[in-house]
Amino acid sequence: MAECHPVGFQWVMEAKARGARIFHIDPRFTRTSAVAHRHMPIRAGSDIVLLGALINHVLSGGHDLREYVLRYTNASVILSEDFQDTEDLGGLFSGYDAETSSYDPETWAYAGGEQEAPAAGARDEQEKGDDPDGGTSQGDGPGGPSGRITQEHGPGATYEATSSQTGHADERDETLRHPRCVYQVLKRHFARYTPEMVEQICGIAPDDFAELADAIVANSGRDRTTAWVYSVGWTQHTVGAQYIRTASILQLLLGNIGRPGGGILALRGHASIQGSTDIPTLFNLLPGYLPMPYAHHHEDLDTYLERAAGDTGFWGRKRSYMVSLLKAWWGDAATAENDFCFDYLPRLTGDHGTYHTVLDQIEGKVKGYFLLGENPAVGSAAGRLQRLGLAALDWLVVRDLQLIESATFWKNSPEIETGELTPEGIGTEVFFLPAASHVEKDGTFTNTQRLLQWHHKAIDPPDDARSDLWFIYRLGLRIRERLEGSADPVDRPVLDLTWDYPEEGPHHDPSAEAVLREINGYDADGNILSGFTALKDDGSTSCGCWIYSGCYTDGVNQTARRKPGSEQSWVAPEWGWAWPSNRRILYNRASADPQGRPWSERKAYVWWDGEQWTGHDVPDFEKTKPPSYEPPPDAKAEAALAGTDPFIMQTDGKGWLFVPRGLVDGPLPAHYEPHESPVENLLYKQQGNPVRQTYDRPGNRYEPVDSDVYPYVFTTYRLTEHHTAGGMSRFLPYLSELQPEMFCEVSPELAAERGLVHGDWATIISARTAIEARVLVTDRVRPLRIQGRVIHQIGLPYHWGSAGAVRGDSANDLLPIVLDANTHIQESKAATCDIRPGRRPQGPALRALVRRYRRMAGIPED
Amino acid sequence: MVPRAEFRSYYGRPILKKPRWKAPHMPGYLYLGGLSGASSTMAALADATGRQRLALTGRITAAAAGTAGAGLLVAELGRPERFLNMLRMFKPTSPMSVGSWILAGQGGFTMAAAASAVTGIAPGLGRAAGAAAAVTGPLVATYTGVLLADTAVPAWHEAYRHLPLLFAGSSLASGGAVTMIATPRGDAGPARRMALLGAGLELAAAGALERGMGLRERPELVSEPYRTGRAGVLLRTGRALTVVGAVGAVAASRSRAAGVIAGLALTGGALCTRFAVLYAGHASAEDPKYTVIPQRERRTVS
Amino acid sequence: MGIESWPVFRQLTGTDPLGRGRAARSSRTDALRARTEQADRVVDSICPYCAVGCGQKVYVKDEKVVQIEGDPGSPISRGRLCPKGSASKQLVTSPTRQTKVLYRRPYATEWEPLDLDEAMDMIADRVIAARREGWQDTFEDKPVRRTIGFASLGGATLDNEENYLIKKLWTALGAIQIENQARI
Amino acid sequence: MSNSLYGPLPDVAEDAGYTGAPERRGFFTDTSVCIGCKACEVACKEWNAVPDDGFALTGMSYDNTGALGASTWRHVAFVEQTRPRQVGDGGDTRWLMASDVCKHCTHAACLDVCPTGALIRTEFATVVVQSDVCNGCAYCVSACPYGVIDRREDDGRAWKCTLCYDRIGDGLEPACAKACPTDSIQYGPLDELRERARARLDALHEEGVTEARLYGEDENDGVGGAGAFFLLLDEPEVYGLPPDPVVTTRDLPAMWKWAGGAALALAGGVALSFLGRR
Repeated sequence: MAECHPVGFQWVMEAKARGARIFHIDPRFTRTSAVAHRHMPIRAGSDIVLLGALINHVLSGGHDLREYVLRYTNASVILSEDFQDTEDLGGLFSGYDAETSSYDPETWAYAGGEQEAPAAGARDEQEKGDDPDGGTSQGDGPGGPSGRITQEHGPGATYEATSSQTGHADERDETLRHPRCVYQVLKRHFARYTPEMVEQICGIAPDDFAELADAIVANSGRDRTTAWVYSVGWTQHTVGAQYIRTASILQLLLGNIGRPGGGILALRGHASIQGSTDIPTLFNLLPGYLPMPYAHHHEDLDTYLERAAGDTGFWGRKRSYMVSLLKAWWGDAATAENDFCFDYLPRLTGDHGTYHTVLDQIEGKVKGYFLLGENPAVGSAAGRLQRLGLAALDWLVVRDLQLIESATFWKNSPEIETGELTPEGIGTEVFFLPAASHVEKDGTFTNTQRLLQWHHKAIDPPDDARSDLWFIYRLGLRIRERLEGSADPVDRPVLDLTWDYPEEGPHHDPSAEAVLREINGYDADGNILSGFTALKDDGSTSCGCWIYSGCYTDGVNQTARRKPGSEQSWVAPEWGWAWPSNRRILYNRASADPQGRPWSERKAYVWWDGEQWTGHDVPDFEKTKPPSYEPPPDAKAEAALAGTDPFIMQTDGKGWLFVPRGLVDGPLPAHYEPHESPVENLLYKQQGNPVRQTYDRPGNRYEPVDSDVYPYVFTTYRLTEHHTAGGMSRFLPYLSELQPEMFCEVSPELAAERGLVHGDWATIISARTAIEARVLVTDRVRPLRIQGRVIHQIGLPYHWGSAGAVRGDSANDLLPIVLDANTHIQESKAATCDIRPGRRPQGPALRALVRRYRRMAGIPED
Repeated sequence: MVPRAEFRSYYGRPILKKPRWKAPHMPGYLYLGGLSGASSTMAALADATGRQRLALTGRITAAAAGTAGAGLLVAELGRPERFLNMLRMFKPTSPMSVGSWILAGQGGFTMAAAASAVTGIAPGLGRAAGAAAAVTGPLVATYTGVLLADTAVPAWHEAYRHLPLLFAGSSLASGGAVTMIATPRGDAGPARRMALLGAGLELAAAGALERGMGLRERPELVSEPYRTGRAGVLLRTGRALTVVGAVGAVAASRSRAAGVIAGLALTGGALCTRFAVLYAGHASAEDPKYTVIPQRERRTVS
Repeated sequence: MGIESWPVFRQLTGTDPLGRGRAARSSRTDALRARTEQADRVVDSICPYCAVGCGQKVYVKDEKVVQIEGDPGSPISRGRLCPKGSASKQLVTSPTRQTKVLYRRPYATEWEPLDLDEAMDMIADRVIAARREGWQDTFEDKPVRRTIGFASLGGATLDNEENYLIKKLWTALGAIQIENQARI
Repeated sequence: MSNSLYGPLPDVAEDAGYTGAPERRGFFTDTSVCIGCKACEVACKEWNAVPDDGFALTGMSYDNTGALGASTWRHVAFVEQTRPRQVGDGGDTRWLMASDVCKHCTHAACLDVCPTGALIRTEFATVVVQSDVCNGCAYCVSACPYGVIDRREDDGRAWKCTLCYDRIGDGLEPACAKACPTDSIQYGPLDELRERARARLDALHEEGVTEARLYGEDENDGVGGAGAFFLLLDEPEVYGLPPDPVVTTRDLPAMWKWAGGAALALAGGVALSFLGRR
C-alpha cells in the first residue's frame, strides 16, 4: 500500500500511531513492509491457505462474533443433501463436469430452497443447455493435465450482478450444530487448513502464523475491528475471486464487515477504475452492475430480468433500474410496447473479454480497435500476443498523451527487433489522436472508496488534443450523420440513441455535467431525480446508472462538493459523493447489533434511535425500518428483508459464508496452485483451479506440471515511482530518473545459485519469451522452504517498454494468458521462469533461446 | 595509536562533494599567484637596494604572473562573465572575497609598477605602486592556504597551518627560480638565496604535511591523500625537483646554466606541489573514510 | 542606481557588516513571490494516477498550468501527493506530449500528419464498415444482433462521463468487445 | 558579535542584519515514518523547476538519484540491513529510508565562504543561493560539510534547497513538506519542531526503538544546530551524513593567523635574501 498508494497509506500510519498493529503479507519486502510491525513473506499464489488457516483458527477456537455470525450471515442455513465438498471429492465440489471443465451449481443450493428462486447471482453461463458456447473453460480436470481439453472459447462470461436470488432459506439451525449447516460445513472444509499447511505451502512459520492469528482475533469483536487491504496481488490469479471470498468469510466470522475500521479494502490502481466498473466499459456489464444480456431464444426483458438478479433485497427493484437505463439511452423510442428497446442491446455468447479479443485479432476476426488511454503492448499479459494482435488489425485508433508502445508497435516493438515483424509487413492503419489531460476537461473520477469526485477543466487542451468525451460524442454524431435515413433495422439503435448534449468551450465539448445529469436520471417532467429509490419501472424515469442516481440531487453537482475535511465530521460526507446515496461504509447497518445498538461505544457508527436509523454516516438501510421488522410472506425487494438483515443487496440480506450461486468455481474457496507452479498441491489431488481458462496455443505455451526447466516463481508488480504500463510516468523525466531501468529482484541465495551479479544483467526466460533486466540482489527477497524444497521467487516490476524517456523489456511479455473463470482476469502474480546471468540474445537469437528452453521442457513447437 | 574505528558509509559514496576546482586552473593559479606575490616583494626590495635589473624582472614577472593567474581564476568560474561580482561585497568570512580584494590591489599595483618600469613614465608613482605590491604580494601568495583550508575537505582543512607555509615557501622558491632564469648570474644573488630559503621551507612544510605532523585529528589518516595516489606521486616528484633545484641554486652562483636548470627544477617542483595539493583535496573528499572516521572518533571521545 | 545599490555600501552603513543577509540581497530576491499567489485562477481537480483520489489544485497563469499541488481541504489526501501526483504538472506540460494527430498508412515506415477533422471522418467510415463486416444477426441460431468487427479497450483514467458515452455508443452500434483496464 | 562563527547563536537572522525577523523556520524530517515514496524529490523539482539528474540505475537499493546535488535538492536514501539468516528463517530485515535535504546550518560555511554574496541568510534564517548573483566560483561546494550544494555544470551556477523561500515568504509550506504523504517531512518554526522531535524521540524510546536519535537538532554541535534536522534510526554515516560535522569557518581566525605568519615569513625570506653580498 505504501508502495502504490502512498497518500492513502497516511491513514495506516495514523492508525499505527494510535496503536494499530500492521502486518504485511507479500512475497516481497516492500516499502509497506519497511514500516509495518511485521512482514511475512509468502509464496505467490498461496494466500488462500493462509486465510483458510485463519478461518480454521477462528472456527476451531470459537473466536467468531457469534451474534453477528448468527444474525447477519448464512451460517445457520442448512445445505442440500446433495452437496459434496472438496473434502469428499479430492479437491472438487459436487457438480463438476470434466467434459466441459465447468460446474453445475445445482447441488450447492440451500436445503429445501427452490433452485429456481436462487437464479441467484445470475450467472447466465450456468444456465446449461442453452449456451453451447459458454461454460467451456479448460482446467486440468480431476485427472490432471492429461484431461485438459482445448477449446476456442473460455467460459461464458459471467454476469456480475452482485446478488442472487436465494431469498430466505427454509431450513436453519440456530444452534449451528446441524452437520449440514453452513457453519459446520465451513468448519469441516477449512479443517485441513492448518498452521502446518501454512508452513508447507506458504512458507510462513507456525510462530509467525500464531502471531498473526492472535492479533486478528484480539483485534476483532464488539470493541475492535480488523481491516484487510488488498490489491491486484489477490485478484490476478486463476483463483482470484476466491481469494477475496476467503477474506470475506474471515471478516464475516469476526464481525468485521459494515463496521468502522473493518472491511476488506480493494486498493485500485487507477483514478477511475472503480468508475470503469460501475459505469463499465466491460463486455459483460451494463451500468450499475446490470448484466449484459446473453443470447437465448425468445429472450425478452422479463426473462432477462428473471435471470439478472433476485426479487428480494434492493435488486428486487431491478426492473426500474433497467427500464430507466433503456429510457436514458433510447428516450422516446423506448416504450413499454417495444420492451423499452431491450432488443437493441447486442447479445453475448461467451467470453468477449480483452484477452479473448486479442486472440480473435490474431485470427483476423477483429478489424478495428480503439485504445482509449490504454497501453496493452506493455500493460497486458502475453505482450507479444498483444502486439501480434495489433499487427493483424485493419485499423487502430490510439488516444493518449504520449506516443506509447501500442501506437508505435509497428516500428519499435520487440518483434521488429527479432525480425518476426517488419514495418513494411504490417498492414495496420494507425490513427494517433492526442488526448486531453485531466486538467483540460471536466468530469468525475470514482475513487477506490466509491467516491465520485469532480475535476474541473482548468485550461483548453493544446492543438489537436481533445477529451475522450469530445471524441466519442463527435464520432457518434458523424456516424449518425452517415446512417441517417437508413432503413436497415440494424441501424435503428444508433439512430434512436439519445445523443444530443449541450456544447461548451472553443472545441465544442459536450457538457460533462449534462452527461452526469443523464447518469443521475430525470423524472418524466425532466426534473433531476433524488436517488435510485425514485426510479420507476414504467418508463417514466430515465437514469444512466442507477447506483449513481442522486449524484446530482437538487440540481447540484454533488460530486463537486469540496467542504474542507477540517470543517466537517471525520466521515466527511460533504466532500464529493459516494454511491449509493452518499453512503461511505457499505452495509453499515451491521455496525449496530441486531437490536440496533452500537456493538460498542468505541465502534458506534449508525444506530437505531427508536424512530429511525441515524449516526455518523448515511445509513445503508431503509431509514425507518425498525430492527424488529419482519417481512410479510411474498414481500418483494427491500420489503422482503428483515430489520436485522444488513446485507441489503443480497436476496436474503445475509453475508454469505457459503455462496450457493454466483461463482463458477465453487461455493467455498479452495486452494489451487497457480497454473504454473513449481510444487504440487499439497491440500488436494486437484492441482489447479479446475475451471480456470487456459489457451494452450502458439505464443501462449505453458510450462507442463512435471517440468523443471523453469524452476523459479516470478511475480510482477508496480513501483511507487511509475504508473502501470508507463504511459503516464515513463515519459516524464522526474519520474523516470527515480526508477530508470528495468530490474529484477533476487535473493542473495538465488544470485549465488545462478551466478547473478548485483548491478549486472540477467535474462529471465519463461515458456513465452525471454527478457533482460538489471539485477538487484537484495535480502528483501527471501527464499522460502516449501514442502522441504527451497523455492526462489523473482520480483519483476512491469513498467518498461520500447518507448519513453527510459526504456527496457516488459515483464508482462513473460506471462501467459491464463484466466480466472469468474472475472476473466489474468494470472500475473505467479508463473514460472528460469534466470541466468547476462543480457538476452538480440534479434532472431532471442526466439531461438526461447525455443531451446521449450524443447527441454517438452513443450510443443509454435 | 588509536584503534581503527568501525567505518560505515552509504554505499561507499562520498559524504562531501568533490571540489569543483580543477587542474590546471586551480594549481596554475596557486603557482602564478605565489610567483606574482614573491616577485613583487622581491622587486620592491631590489628597487630599494638599487638592483634595477632585478627590480625590472620582478615587476614584469609579478604583473604577468598576476594577470595570468587572475585569468585562470576567471576561467574557472561557472559564469566567467560575472567575475566582477567578486567585488560586489567585501566578506571577511570568505577567503575568496578577501583574496579578490587583495588580488585586485595586487593586480593594480603590479601592473602600474611594471608599466612604469617598462615605459619610464611616472617613476614615482611606479615605485609607490611597487612598494604597495610588496605588501599585497606575500598575502596573495599565502591567502590561498586559507582559501583551501577554509573548506570541509579534511586534507585541506586540517592542514590550515601547513598550507600557508607551504605556499609561502613554494612562492619564494618560484620567485627565485624565475628570476634566476630571467636574470644574469651577477644580478641574481638574492634570487638564488630566495630559491634556497623557499625550497627549504617548502620541503619542510610538505614533509610535515605528508607525515601528518601537526595535524590534530587522525593525522596519519587525514594526511594519507598526500602520500597516496596521484597526489602522493606528485608531491614526491615535487620534492625531488625541489631538492635538485636547491642544489642547483647553490651551483648557480658559478654557472648561469645551473641557474636555469635550478630555476626550471624549482618551478617544476612548485607546480607539482600545487597539483599535489589539489589532488589530495579531491581524494580526501571522495573517500568517505576521511570524513567519517575522524568525526566518529571525535564523537566517541566527546 | 546609486552607490546604495552596491552591497559593500550597505555592509558599511547597515546592520549587516559581514554581508551575510540583508546587505547581500539582490532586487530579484526582494521581489520573489510564490507563483501560486500570482495565478490568474486556481482550479479544483483530482489526481489522475491511482484510485486514492487525492485532491489537487491547478494554478493557471496566462492559460498555462504553472503549478499543480495537493488540496489541503481533501479529507482523503489532506493536501499531500505521492511522486506521481507531484509530477502532474510535468504530465500535463510534458514537452514530449504528442498534441497533433498522427497517421500511419498500412505498411508505412513513418508517421505522417493528418487533419483532425479528416481523421474523425476516416474513423467514422471505418467504424461503419467494420461494423457491417463483423455483423452477426444470429450466432449458433440464437439472435445476437451484434458486431465483432471492432473492439475497444479503455484505460481507467477515463472519466465516468466518458465511459458512459463510450459504452452507450458502442453498445448501440452493437459492439460487444468493450473492455477496460478494470479487467486487467 | 559573539558566536558569529561557531557555537549557539540565538538569533541567526539578526546576525545577518535582519531586525524584527520572523521566527526561524526549518524542517524536521522524521525518518521513522518515511516510506521512501520520493514525493519530496518530485514536488521539489516541480516547484523549483530543477532539471532531471540523469537516468542511471545505481544499484543502491531504490535510490537512483544517489545524493543531494545541484539538481537534486531532496534525496531519499534507502538502506537495506539484514541480520544473518538461513532459508526459511527470514532473519531480520530493515529498510531504512530517509529524505535528506540542505541543513540550513546556523553557521553555514557555504554562505560564509561565498565571495559574491550570492548565498544569503534570509529573514527566516534559511540559506539560499541568489541565482542572479552567483558566478559559479564553487567555493561553497568544497565548504559544505554535508556535501549538499553543488555547481550545475551546464549552467555554471551553484544550486541547492531554498527551503522554498518564495513559498514560505507567502506563508506557504515548502513543496516537499506539503507533498510528504506521511508527514515525515515537517516544516515550521524551528523551536516548535525541536520540541515535537524530542517528544517523538521519547515516544520511540518508550516503544523500544532505542536506536532512534536526533541529528542536527543540538545547537551546541559543530554547525550551531541545523535548520533542517532529522530523526534517524542508525548512525548518520549509514545514511551518508557526516557523524560530527564542524563548520570550517570555526577555524578561520586561526587560519588567517597562520596565513599572516606565512606572509611575514615570505616577506622576511625575501628580505633575508637581500642581505649579504650581491
